[in-house]
Amino acid sequence: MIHSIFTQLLQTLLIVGLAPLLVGWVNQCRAWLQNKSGAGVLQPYRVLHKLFNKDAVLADGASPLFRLAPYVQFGCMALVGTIVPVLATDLPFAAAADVIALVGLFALARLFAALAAMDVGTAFGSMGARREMLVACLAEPALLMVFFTPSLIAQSTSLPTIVETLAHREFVLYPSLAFAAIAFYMVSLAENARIPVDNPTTHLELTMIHEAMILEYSARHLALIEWASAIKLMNYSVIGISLFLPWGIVEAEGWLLIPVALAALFAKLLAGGAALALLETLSAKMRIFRAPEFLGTAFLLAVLGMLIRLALEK
Amino acid sequence: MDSLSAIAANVQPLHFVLGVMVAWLILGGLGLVAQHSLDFVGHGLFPASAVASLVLAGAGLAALGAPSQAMILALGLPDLPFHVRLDALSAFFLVLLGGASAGISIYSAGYFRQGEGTPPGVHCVLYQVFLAAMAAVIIADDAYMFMVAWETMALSSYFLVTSNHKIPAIRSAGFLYLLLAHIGAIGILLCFGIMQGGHGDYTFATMRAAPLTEFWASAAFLLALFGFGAKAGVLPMHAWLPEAHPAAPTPVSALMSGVMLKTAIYGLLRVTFDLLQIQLPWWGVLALVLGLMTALFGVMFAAVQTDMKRLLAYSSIENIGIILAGFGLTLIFHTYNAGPLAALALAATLYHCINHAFFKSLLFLVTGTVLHSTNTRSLGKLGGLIRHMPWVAWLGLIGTIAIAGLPPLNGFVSEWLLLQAFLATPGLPSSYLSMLVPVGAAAFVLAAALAGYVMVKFYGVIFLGQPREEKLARAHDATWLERIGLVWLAAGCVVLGVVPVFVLGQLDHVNAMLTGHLLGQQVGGAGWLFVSAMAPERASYSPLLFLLGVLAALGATFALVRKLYHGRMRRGPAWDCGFPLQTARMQDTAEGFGQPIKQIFEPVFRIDRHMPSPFDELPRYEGKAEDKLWYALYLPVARAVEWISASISILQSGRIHIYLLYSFVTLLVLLIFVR
Amino acid sequence: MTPTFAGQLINLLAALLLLIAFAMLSQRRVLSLIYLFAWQGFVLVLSTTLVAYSTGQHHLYYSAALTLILKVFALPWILHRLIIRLNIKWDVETLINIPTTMLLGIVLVIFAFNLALPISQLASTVTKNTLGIAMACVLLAFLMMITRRKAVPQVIGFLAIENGLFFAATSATYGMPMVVEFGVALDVLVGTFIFGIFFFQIRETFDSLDIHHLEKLKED
Amino acid sequence: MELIILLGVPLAAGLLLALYGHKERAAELNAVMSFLTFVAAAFLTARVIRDGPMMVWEENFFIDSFNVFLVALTAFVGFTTSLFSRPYMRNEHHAGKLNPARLRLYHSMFQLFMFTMLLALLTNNMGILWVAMEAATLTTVLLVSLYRTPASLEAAWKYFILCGVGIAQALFGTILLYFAAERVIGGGGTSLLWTHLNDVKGQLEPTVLSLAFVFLLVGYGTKVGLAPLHNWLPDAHAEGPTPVSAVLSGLLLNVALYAVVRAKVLVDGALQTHFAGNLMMGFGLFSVVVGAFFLSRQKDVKRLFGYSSIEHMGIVTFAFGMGGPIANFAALLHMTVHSLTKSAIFFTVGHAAQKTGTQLIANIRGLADTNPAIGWGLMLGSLAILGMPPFGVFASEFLILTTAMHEHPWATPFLLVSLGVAFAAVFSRVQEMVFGETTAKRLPHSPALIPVFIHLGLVLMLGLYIPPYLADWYRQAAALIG
Repeated sequence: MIHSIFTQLLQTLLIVGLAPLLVGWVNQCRAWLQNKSGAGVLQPYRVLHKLFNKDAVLADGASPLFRLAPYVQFGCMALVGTIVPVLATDLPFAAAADVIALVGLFALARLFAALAAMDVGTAFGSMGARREMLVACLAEPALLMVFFTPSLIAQSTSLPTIVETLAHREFVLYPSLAFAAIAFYMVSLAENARIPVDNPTTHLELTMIHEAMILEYSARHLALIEWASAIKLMNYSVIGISLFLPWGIVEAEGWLLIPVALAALFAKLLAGGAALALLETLSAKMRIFRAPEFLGTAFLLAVLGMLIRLALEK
Repeated sequence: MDSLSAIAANVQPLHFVLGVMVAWLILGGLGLVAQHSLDFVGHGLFPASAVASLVLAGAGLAALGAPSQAMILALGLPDLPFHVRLDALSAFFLVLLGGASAGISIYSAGYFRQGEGTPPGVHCVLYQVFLAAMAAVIIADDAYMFMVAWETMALSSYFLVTSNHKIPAIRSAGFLYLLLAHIGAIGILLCFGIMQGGHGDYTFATMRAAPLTEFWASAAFLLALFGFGAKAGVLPMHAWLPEAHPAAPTPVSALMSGVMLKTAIYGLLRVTFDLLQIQLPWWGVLALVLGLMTALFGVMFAAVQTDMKRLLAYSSIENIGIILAGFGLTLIFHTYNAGPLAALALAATLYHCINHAFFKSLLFLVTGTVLHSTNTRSLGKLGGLIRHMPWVAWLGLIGTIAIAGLPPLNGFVSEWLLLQAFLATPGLPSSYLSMLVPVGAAAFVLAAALAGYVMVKFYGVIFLGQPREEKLARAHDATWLERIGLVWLAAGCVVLGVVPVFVLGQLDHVNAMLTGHLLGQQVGGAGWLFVSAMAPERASYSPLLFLLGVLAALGATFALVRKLYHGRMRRGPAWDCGFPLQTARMQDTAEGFGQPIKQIFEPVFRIDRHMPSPFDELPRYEGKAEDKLWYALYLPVARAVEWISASISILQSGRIHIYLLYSFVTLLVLLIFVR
Repeated sequence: MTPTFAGQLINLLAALLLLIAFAMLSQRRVLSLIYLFAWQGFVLVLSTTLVAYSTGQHHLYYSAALTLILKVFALPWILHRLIIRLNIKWDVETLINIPTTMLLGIVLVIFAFNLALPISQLASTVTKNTLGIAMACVLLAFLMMITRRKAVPQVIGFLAIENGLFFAATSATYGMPMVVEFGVALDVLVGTFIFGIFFFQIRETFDSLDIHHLEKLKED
Repeated sequence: MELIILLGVPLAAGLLLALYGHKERAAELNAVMSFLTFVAAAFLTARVIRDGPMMVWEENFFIDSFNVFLVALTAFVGFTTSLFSRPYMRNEHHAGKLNPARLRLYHSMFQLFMFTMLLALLTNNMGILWVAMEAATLTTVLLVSLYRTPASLEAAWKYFILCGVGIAQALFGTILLYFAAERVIGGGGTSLLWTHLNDVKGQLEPTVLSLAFVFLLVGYGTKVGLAPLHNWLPDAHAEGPTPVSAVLSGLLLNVALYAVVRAKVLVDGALQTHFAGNLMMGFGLFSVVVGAFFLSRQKDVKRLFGYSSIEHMGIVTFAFGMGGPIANFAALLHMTVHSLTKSAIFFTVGHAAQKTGTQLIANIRGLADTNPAIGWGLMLGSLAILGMPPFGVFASEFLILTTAMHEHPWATPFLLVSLGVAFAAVFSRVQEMVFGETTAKRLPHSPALIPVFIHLGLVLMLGLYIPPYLADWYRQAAALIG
């Protein structure tokens, strides 16, 4: 019991706390790959600190919803962080939501983001909101289909069970999971506003998706949003890890194994971040109306994975 | 409500139900007496009717657990008096009716204004008859009473829809509505004709007993699907729905969309699971496919609408599609003897019924208030209302989150359960189904995700941003009676969303009755806090914890930010990347929101574009998305009828010799026939 | 068994009746049409009295008398007066040319005979074979109504049908009950009067008795 | 006793009004006489309910549960129609469409028509039945041509010729019937009495009877308005005065069908097959389809409802054709509610036409605004006739459709399509006439709409509750028809 509560707290803090670090690491890697020196892995923390200290400037028309939204986003992302098994699978809070609920949680955060973006009533804000929702409503089905494949394997949609099945039953190779993994990778690129769907570092409003939504935000609100998106990236990474390379996650009472799990986690995150940076360096952002095709492909792959699961791995 | 149910438990709930129906009719009569006194009708009759609705809901709750009760009324055909029966299924739908109509009635108390179409008293009588007729449909226990109640329901709602009959568009909408309703009713009638014993006994009891061959059972099912589908707005009998809902006064649209559509689902369940002795798998597949198609169709068209009530109407089509899909899934599981799964799917279906009743009514009423304070239904003329009508806006937000199927509100629970049911299909013996149904799940998820898109458009364009017209600044908030109604429905959304285990516990009575299986431990296994599908370790979800978690995280963040840093804040003009002159017209419009959907799902629509030429004085682009089915199905049928009647009119050529010739030839033919 | 002499006579008259029916079908002039109609009535009277005499059905004498008054004198006289009053000079125009009409008529006769055959086997009366002829007369008159374009010939056709029916009644069944006979006679009489009224009205409204004026009411 | 009044009053009234029909109070006299007739009919009905079928005047008149309810119905509708026609005809007179002579003709012919109807219903003699039907034709021909407009003349002429010829065929059928009967019963007056025929129907010669039935069906069927013998019906309904259209639809068609059914009983008894039934089902179904599709082309409101009568007579004939207790019950019920509803509709339509000065649907608009009574009467009546509950028409159509679905499923697609088409056709027009902006004007004599709402009230009652004695009555009749 204590163990589970401890792990719960530990991993929550870990995810919330280390999220900016992951972003920093990715940016740093990208800088290196582009032969730049880079601002260092801690840069995101500095940015957040600076933003928190600033005075908030609110657009005249902004309604309370506008101020509420950042907290909701942050809260949702933090909540996700408490559900995904990162170090150990016996999380007391994990029972509160399964993968479907996770998707719902992401959607909730997104809904508030989009509404807030429309709240001030600027051209770019509403445009960004629309694009975000468009991408999302195509990514969401793909994401759920991705989740279905392991769920079918584990006969369950709750992450701990899935992890236990994949990591601690006898080892089996699941070709279906390969499809699911690729699809998941594409979806998470789209969901986290990364290249090739969106460019987090762009300054051209007309090409923005996520950035366009938060143009009106400043100071602590902006900080919360940035942090929330960082946690989102973190969350997606750990979800991917727990679904597709769950080895190292502790099953039950095992104080000693926690450090091992930690080490494994760090290793995986470093690798994943580097891979992400590499991909972002190699590929270019695509036009907005190519995004549906991109996500359609992801959807197709996910469904294929599921069918393979149903047809071959009976 | 509990105290009410406690009282109702002592006496027979059925008596309460009949009493409520009578009360409604009396209230209607009073309305007819004092036709034009808005005050009496508004502040006297409608609240009373709302109270009656509460009593009805209480009686329904009480009857859910109780054994079924039957009565025979002194009305009807000589050999066929009206039979009424109150079992778990009817009780559930009575709760739905009572719960939703309570909010709508109290809202209507503040809604109806002088000088809008027919006088308030007439509104009142039609409204109350409409309510009573729906209740009668639900408790009817013989085909005759069912049909009478069914058509009375259609008729009263038709008159409500056309209450502002000076406008031709409204007249044609009402006509289309009543026509499809009537044709559907004939289909239902024929379905009963198949199931009746053949010796003038139309009670449901004998129909349950009557054994049918597979062929006739299928015929009956198809007729029922056709008839009830026409009422529910299932493809391709949906055409009336997006016309009639916007035409009607808002509380009526809410009642029609929230409750009346469900009576069709009730009928479908009643006929398929209760009256028919055998069910076949392919029925389920048919219903599933139809449902998913309807859902996708509805949501895609909702995405391209620019009239807020039309948008909601199409979204109703989508939700009906989801419900129908759940029904089909239930049927599939049931026919493959996967009892528990059938129970799960059925619970999801019913759950979505009641959820839709609440959030769709809520949203329709919200549009009603907006309509009253702005006099426009077009999304292109709204915006920024959250500042002038905060009550409506914030309550509307609840409805938006609920209908978008997001946790922790009620929309998510039913969709979650349905997805769980979808995930269980690989267990089916038929390999085809076990592979195809999960793909159906994909379609379902796509529909749900698009619903989120639609609702962001709906809420954002109406309530957020800058007002697109000057007059919007004068928009006033809901009156206190309207607020009560809105709050009631919103509260319903929250409660249904947060304590699913209790709701499912109640639904179990219906499961037991229709599928013969209880969910019981499957959903309640992990304690009252967690709802779980099949087994806790399989999947579990706790909306309450969820809600608390979000709130806690939210509160903690807020507190921490305030504690560690500061709360300083000042206002300034919107930045918008320093873009100098920005007007409200630069915001994204409803059309703008529809455009990408049009582009991605082009084949679904029939789009006629009007492109500006380079030499236009006032260049304007216009792209109207229309219903392909209207052109592919309805117009051809109309033309066919036209053609036949044109060609048949040769019979009446006006020449007496020809007439005599008919008579002569008829005679000769018959004489030959006799030989 | 061979029919009695009276029976043979009646059969002869029946044949005569059929002949007159054909004559009417082929007749072009309206006046002679009326005369033919009167003759038909007269033959009817003869046959009726014959039947009455040979079978001793006394009430048939009444109906014979009735027929004599009504169909031999009254109706032709009325029609004749009408023709004079409306000074109709024209000949009868037919829709189908006469020979074709005759051919159709012959086909009808054959059909009627075949139809009546099984029935006349059952008949116990001396005049059993006449039923077919009666039916033939009815059908021929019907055909005449269809093929004639003017109002008056149509009415005459109508009355000829009545004659055929009457013949059927007397010959095949020795006459209907008296009360019915009277009723029928009354109706025919009134009917003819009304026809007369109509002729005048149609005449004064369309100043012609051509029926193609009466083809306005139709579905278009 | 009642019988004497029942038949005597209309006859006397007919003769009386032939002399004084143009006087100021003639309309009232007309109404009073009709009322007396109705009272007599009511007493007769009560008596028959009390002590069963009865024979009067050496069996020349026979009243059983089948015809007595039609007698009551006829007398009742006749009475209400006379009430309606009082202001209606005054308005016509006021509008200069009628001179006193015509008014006289109208009143006397109306009463004589009632007389012939009642005679046809009450008589036990198939021959007298024929005579009465023919007489009914003659009287109504004069009524239809009352306005002496070219159109009304044409309508009356067609009506006269077609029904005359049809009726003649019915006479041939009657002769054949007699021919068959006298071989069993022997000649003389009694062998055309329906009761006697009914007693010996088992022994009647099948071939002759089947021939006879063909002639009777074609003959009386012409007056019922069965397609393709229906052509006179829409013209006569459209061109005659509205009260006449009301009684034509409400009464004449019923009585003609009554004759057919009487004949069917005998034929069924003789043939022991479903021959007659099949014929009637065929004609009925064809009439339903034809009527329904004609409906969707109408521009004239009275024509419209004329065709609707064809459709409904088709339904009733179909039901009688199916036979069996339920179908017959439903058919009788449908006869009742149809004549009540249709006459009510014609009342409203008549006043609407007077108010707007036209029968063209396109020019009648917004009745609900200026005259709510007329507008809503028309709306409710049309909904009732279209088979919308809780009106009685729905009750009968419910029974007919379900029975058809159970016994002759092949017929139901036609019924489904026809009812749908009919609904679309009629309701789209009625809606436009009742709703929308108005075109009506004031009238010198205020319309009498009590009859409308009495009728609709009765129809509504029959939809929700059929009094037990009425039900027994229908049941006996249904059993009698077999």
